[in-house]
Amino acid sequence: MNYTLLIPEILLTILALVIILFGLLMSDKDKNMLGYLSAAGILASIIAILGTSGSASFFYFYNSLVIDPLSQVFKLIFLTVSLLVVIASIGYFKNNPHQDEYYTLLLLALVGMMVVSSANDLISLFVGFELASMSTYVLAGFEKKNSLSLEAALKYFIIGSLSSALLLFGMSLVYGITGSTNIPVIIDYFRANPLLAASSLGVIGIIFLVAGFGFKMALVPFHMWAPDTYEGSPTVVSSLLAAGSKKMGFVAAFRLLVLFAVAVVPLRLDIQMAFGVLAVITMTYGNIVAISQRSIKRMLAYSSIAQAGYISLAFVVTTQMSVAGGVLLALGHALMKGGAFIAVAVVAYMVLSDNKNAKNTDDLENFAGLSKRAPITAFSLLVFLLALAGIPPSAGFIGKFVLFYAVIIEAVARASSWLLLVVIIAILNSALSIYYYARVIKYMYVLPPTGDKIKEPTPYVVALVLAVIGTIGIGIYPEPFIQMAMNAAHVLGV
Amino acid sequence: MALISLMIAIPLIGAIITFLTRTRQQARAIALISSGISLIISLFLLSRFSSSISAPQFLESTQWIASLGVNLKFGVDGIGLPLVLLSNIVIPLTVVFAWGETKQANQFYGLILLEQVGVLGVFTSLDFFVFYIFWEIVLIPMYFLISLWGGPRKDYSAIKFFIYTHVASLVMLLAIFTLYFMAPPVDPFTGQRTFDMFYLLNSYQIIASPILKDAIFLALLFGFIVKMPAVPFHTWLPDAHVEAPTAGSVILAALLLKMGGYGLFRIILPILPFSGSPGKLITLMAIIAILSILWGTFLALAQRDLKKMVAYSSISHMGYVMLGAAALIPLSVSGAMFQMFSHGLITCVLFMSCGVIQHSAGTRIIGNLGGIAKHMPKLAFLMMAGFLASLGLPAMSGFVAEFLVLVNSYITLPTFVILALFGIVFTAGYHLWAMQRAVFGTYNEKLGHIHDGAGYEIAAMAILVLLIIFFGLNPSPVLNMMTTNANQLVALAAGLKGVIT
Amino acid sequence: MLYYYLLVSAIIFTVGSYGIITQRSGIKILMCIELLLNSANLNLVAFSSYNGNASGQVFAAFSIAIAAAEAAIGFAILVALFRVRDTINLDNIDILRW
Amino acid sequence: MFSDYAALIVLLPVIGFVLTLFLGKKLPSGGAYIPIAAILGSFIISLGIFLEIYPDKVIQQSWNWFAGMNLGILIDPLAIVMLLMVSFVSLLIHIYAVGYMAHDPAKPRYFAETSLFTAAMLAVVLSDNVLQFFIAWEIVGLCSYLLIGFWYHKPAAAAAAKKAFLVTRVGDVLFLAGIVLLYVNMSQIIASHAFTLPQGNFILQFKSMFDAIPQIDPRQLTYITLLFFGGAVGKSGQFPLHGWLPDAMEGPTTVSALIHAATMVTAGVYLVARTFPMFVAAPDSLLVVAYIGGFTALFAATMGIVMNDIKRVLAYSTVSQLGYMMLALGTAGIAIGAKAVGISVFHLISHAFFKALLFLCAGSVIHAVGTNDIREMGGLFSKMKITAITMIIASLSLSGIGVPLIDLGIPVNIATSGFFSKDAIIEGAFEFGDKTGNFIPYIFAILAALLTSIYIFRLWFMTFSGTPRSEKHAHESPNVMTIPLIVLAALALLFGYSQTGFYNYLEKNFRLMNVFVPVHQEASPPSLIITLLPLIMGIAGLLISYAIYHRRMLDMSKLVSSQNPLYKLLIKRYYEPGLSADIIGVKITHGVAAQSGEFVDRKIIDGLIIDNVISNSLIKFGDVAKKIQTGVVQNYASIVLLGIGLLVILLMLGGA
Repeated sequence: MNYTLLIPEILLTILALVIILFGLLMSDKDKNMLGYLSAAGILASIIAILGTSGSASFFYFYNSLVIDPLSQVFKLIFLTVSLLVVIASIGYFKNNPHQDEYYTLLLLALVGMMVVSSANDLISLFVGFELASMSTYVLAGFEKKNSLSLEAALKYFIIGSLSSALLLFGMSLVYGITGSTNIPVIIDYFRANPLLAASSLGVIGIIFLVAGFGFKMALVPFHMWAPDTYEGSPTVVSSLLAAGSKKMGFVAAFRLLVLFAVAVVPLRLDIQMAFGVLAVITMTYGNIVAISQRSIKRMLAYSSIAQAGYISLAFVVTTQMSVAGGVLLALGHALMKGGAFIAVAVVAYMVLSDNKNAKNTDDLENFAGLSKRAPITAFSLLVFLLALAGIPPSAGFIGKFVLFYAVIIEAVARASSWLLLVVIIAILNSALSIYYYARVIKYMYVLPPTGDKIKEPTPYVVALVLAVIGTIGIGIYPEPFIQMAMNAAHVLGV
Repeated sequence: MALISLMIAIPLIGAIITFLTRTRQQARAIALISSGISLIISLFLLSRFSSSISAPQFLESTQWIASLGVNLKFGVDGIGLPLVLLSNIVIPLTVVFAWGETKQANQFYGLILLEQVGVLGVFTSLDFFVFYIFWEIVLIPMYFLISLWGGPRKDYSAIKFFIYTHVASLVMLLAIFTLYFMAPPVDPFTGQRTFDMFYLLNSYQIIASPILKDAIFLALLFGFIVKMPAVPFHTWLPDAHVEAPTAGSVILAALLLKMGGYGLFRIILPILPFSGSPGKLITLMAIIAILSILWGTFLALAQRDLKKMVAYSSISHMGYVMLGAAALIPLSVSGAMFQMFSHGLITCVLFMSCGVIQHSAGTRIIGNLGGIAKHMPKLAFLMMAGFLASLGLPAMSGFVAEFLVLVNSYITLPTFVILALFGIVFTAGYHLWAMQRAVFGTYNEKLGHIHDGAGYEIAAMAILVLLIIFFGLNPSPVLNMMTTNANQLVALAAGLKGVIT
Repeated sequence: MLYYYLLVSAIIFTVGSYGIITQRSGIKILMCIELLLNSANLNLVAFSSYNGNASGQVFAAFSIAIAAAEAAIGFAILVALFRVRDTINLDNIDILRW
Repeated sequence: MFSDYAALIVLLPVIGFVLTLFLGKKLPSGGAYIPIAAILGSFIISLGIFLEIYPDKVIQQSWNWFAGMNLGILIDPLAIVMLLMVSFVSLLIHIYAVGYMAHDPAKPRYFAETSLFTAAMLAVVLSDNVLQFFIAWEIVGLCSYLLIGFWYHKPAAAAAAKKAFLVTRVGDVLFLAGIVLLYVNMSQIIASHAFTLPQGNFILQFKSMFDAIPQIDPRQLTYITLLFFGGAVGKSGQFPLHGWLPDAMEGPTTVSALIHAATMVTAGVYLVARTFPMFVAAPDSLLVVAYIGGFTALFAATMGIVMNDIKRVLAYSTVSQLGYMMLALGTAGIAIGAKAVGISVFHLISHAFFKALLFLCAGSVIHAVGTNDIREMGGLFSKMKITAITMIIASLSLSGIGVPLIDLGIPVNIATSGFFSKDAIIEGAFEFGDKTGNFIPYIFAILAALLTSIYIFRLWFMTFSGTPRSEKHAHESPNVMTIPLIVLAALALLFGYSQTGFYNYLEKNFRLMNVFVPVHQEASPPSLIITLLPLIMGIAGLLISYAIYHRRMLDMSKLVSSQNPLYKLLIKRYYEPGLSADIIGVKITHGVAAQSGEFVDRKIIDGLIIDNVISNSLIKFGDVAKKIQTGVVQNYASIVLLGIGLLVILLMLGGA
């Protein structure tokens, strides 16, 4: 067997272990280099993955892992987000004595996500899921003296565990019906026995899977943890959660639910309809509640929920186009949202450097006159927010463009008025979201600054600039990314 | 030679450099130079343009997003070139007018240049995807111009402008999607589709379902009439204008509104004859047009803020564009196109006048002004010229346009033309009322000592007034460009005779 | 036979769910989550036996290990929280809301 | 050779306008000599052309303009007499203005604007197509607006300027509608090949219009002509759009003389005369013209009797005389055909001379005493002899007084030009009555003649006779002002003798363009009493005024009081200003229409729908919806489980 395709995972796992070992030996000050080490490892993995692009699928470990375009795209998303987060963390956790643990956990979470994106078996899926979840539980509560961070971690943990249990329960039912944990086998079985899939046991199994993935995706009503956790966690971790681990839910759902919807004809419409309802509620709820937020992190959390609603449109029509759109928007969202949280981290840094004991560092007021105080951050955040609102040319626009297109052509092709309704609601939502993004922009650019200009720390600037380049770059030259997303969607046979 | 992309790229580069400059002297110089180069290029295009060809000229096409069939395709024809010219005239003059801007000057001029990029892109792109992108890009600099340099209610107005027009563009996007999907693939073997504008517009005819056709039509129309804006989707405009800085208002009224009108000719009219129920749709357009004309007029009468009055007059004037388009007579269509060009010039003068008055007297409320001609004779003279042009005085460009629209639209839409004529008296009414109250009469001593507009302001306005008179006396150069395309649009609708009631 | 296993599993699941909704103590809620996980494990094992292959049991073994790790993390978070807030009554841990 | 330079007739004053506007400040007398020279040039060219084309040539020049429209020059007998009159009167008034405006600091603006006005008026006259006619017509209106509001710092002047523009605008819109209707009809008959436009001809040329008359539906023709007449009503201050003209007296007196007496206001009459073949083909319209004209003649004269402002009296007189010209076109057009144009235009020109003279005299008086109110004048005869004498000549001319020696068998009358021109009109009206049995227009005309004589001599006596009623030290005006007075007085006396030649020349007008306008045989000459009645009326008026205002034989104080409802009605000008400005302008348009629109926009579209229903409700909904997020983690779990329950219901029910 040729394991070269697994080099990124192996490399990162070893790196994680090496870092924790180094941490035992190093002085607190030397630990600052661990961030660079992690970044180097992630960069190497990105290069390794880019080097292996192709449309073939490779199976490993008794078909429990698969390397295919879908997995590679999502791995790229995870790696990119992690890279941004790690670079920002170099600044965020500078001189923190527990950096070794932080980077280890981060890398392990990354490996977990990558495993999920490659999972071809319920067991590997679950294990990857849990690896990522548990690492992030700890990361969310990483500031162990900070009660908000801990509260965030606790809520994340409880709802996360509940969802894991639901997921496991759902998996057990699926296994019970099909007698296998291997995803292709399961799908084939359902295709052959659609009535079994449509039995109440099968449906309940699916619903539990939806709930389990929905938790990660932060779909309403499984989203409840997300605002609290994003708000309370260390900002770089929020960035990882919102931009990275959320996509884990999507890749798993793509692998399992999209295939399921495609395979099981009698249930297809119901699943699509159910996701239609979820998507509409999610985006509307996310956008409307985001309007009344004063905390930017919380606002970004709700915006993240709304974006999840858009991405879920991929499940509403389950065509190649829609999945590709979902993948593209997931990619775009990773950059935009990751970047946005990092920008918030810069603001927190700025506020804390004004006043050590400042609370609510992400309050809207702190963004007043940001364009004067931290121009690069302000401009980056401007780009991210506009991209999130779907203004071209940006990754957010391309993703939404393909997604909305996928839905509208299905609506036209099927002459389906409810699909049309879904897409119109999505569009109105998209316009509505401008309202709260623009408010932040107003604070940054229109209102007078409340302090002096600061020197923006280099790691943050590097991370922000990378994210901006990515966000606009995808908007200006989307062709390879669309190809990638189309290939990824093609894997699902849609 | 990719002249058109060069024409769009130069202001973009200029904008980036402008953003990076440190002093306002550098910023405005670069802004003027780069917008001026763009103007020179468009004049060169004009000199090489053949007005007897209806197809786009100076075509250039570069593949952009192969998988979606998106090409960076640019070209100008008789619909686009006059507006390109207008944009390139208005933007440098706006820079000149705003020569004295001191507040964050580099950003100010940079945003103006970005507007130029956006509108030029809209008027030249022949690919729906690219068109849409430019269409959206225009919003952002305008949002900033309003919210950074705007008046007291700038937040409300800026966001209202942004969301309102964004919703409209998204609805338009839906229709573009549908067209894209319903058009047969350009390459039947690979299933490759294309966003090519003409290809998609031609494919509109082969859509089978009349309901779907009408739905596409209405969605596109909605996108454009919000931008124009037409009643009842117009309320964002007065708010935006009242709060926007003068340069913003000028660009908004002179160029952004024209995007909606441009859409009517570029997109709506070519598909109108093939829609499901063209007769009803034409009636609908005519009703919207006449509503806008009269509504704009009467609301302008009710305004006490000079700038708001001018904003409503824009609504009224853009109604003529719609009316001429809906009438589908060759000269009514060219008249409507000419109305866009002419209104672009006239409205600049009006908003610049408001700006100078606001700047000098500190208020734009008509009742608080009075007799300012005494201290601002140059402004009063140019403002008078602008107002007279706006109320349709012959020998000014507005008259030519409105005359062509009214005379020719009567052939197919007599009732609507009679109603429009009815509005003309009131149009004169509010213009003269405002002049009498604000500019003439006894000087209101409460205003204290006011001074005339600065030299650069007066110069910008004077150039515009000269252009207005020039095109009023000699409309042929611009009109001839439009005629070929107008004839072609009407020829498409030849089958509609008798459908129109 | 499978029916009874599933019934028991369903009961355990219901009890766990009910507990999560109603309990206030963090510890109890952790226990309820364990109940949920174990109801799923029971399912897996029962189905494994019913289907006549071992993957369900393997899965259950994995999940038991994971549950243990999860519990450890959960308790760790609760302990840390208790140090800062002096309570693990979840009703009082609601600073982050709205 | 002069005809090659026909375009210069218009262009010279335009150049004068530009030069004066920009250079006037630096030149002596505000640059007045530039327009004077320019207009002199126009006059000389016009004269040259007249000599060139008399008696039976027509000049036509035409250039393509845009969209099938053209710019062009048409100089036929009708146009050339107007050109001569306009350029000559304008020239005289410009010369007069050098003295009259000598102390005004804004002289350059004044001379620039009057120069532009002259250019536009000349352009109206020599237009060969109706579009150019309309454009020039509108610019004439613009200049009128600018010049009425010349002293813009006076609120009354600014308001009067606005009113003038708006009221004439109503007429202009009707005119424009007429053009629209005409254009549509023309293009339809061209499209249906019922009419072919010859090569080199354009759709809106007068020639094309006249040629197409037989093909146009008569009913449409009636509409078109009525709409054209609507334009004429506005411009010439005919009832019901007459209200602006008296108000327009807020402008400098020279402006009133030039624009609101001699030239611009006659443009309406000229329009009807210019398109006379169309009116003849639509006799219903001609009837309307006759009635409106006749009624206006009388109606305006009634107000003329009571006004105390010297210029207002003259303004109402102008309205009334314009009514006569319209009456002539209407009645004589029906009764005797093509000659009507001659009759009307002859009066137009003689009126131009004597009315300009009246205004200039009034200006001279105002210049001397510094007030407009005739109640504060009196006894000026001895101090201002030239003015007084020229004015009495003009008054005699206006009231049509002369010695009708022809009726006594002597070959030459000794009479003022007004005698000739007005007599012809009243005779035409009688002819009309004789032929149709409808004597109403005639009665209007004859009564108006009486009133005309009363008010003009009242004016003269109040001003020049008796004793001074104010302390003002008056003196005769300088030569630059009195010489134009003398020239005009000479014309007012002598122009009438050209009557026969004039009629013959103008009768050919349309024939020269190959347009047929029927010429009806005149009925047998009316009885002597009818012929002399206008003169009798004029003399009667003179005597009445002499009795009342010179000899003071009657005490007018009872009549002239606000207790007298008739007097009140007249002095309030039939309540027209209140009606047009307050009720139509302020109350209905601004108060009801505009405010209700504003209400809908602000309160309903914006306030109710956008702000409340959409914006506020979303924000409120967001505030409520976020409360779900209680912060208590058990609630979160409950909602997760609830969500699962909902999904089960959704899928199970849907799946079943």
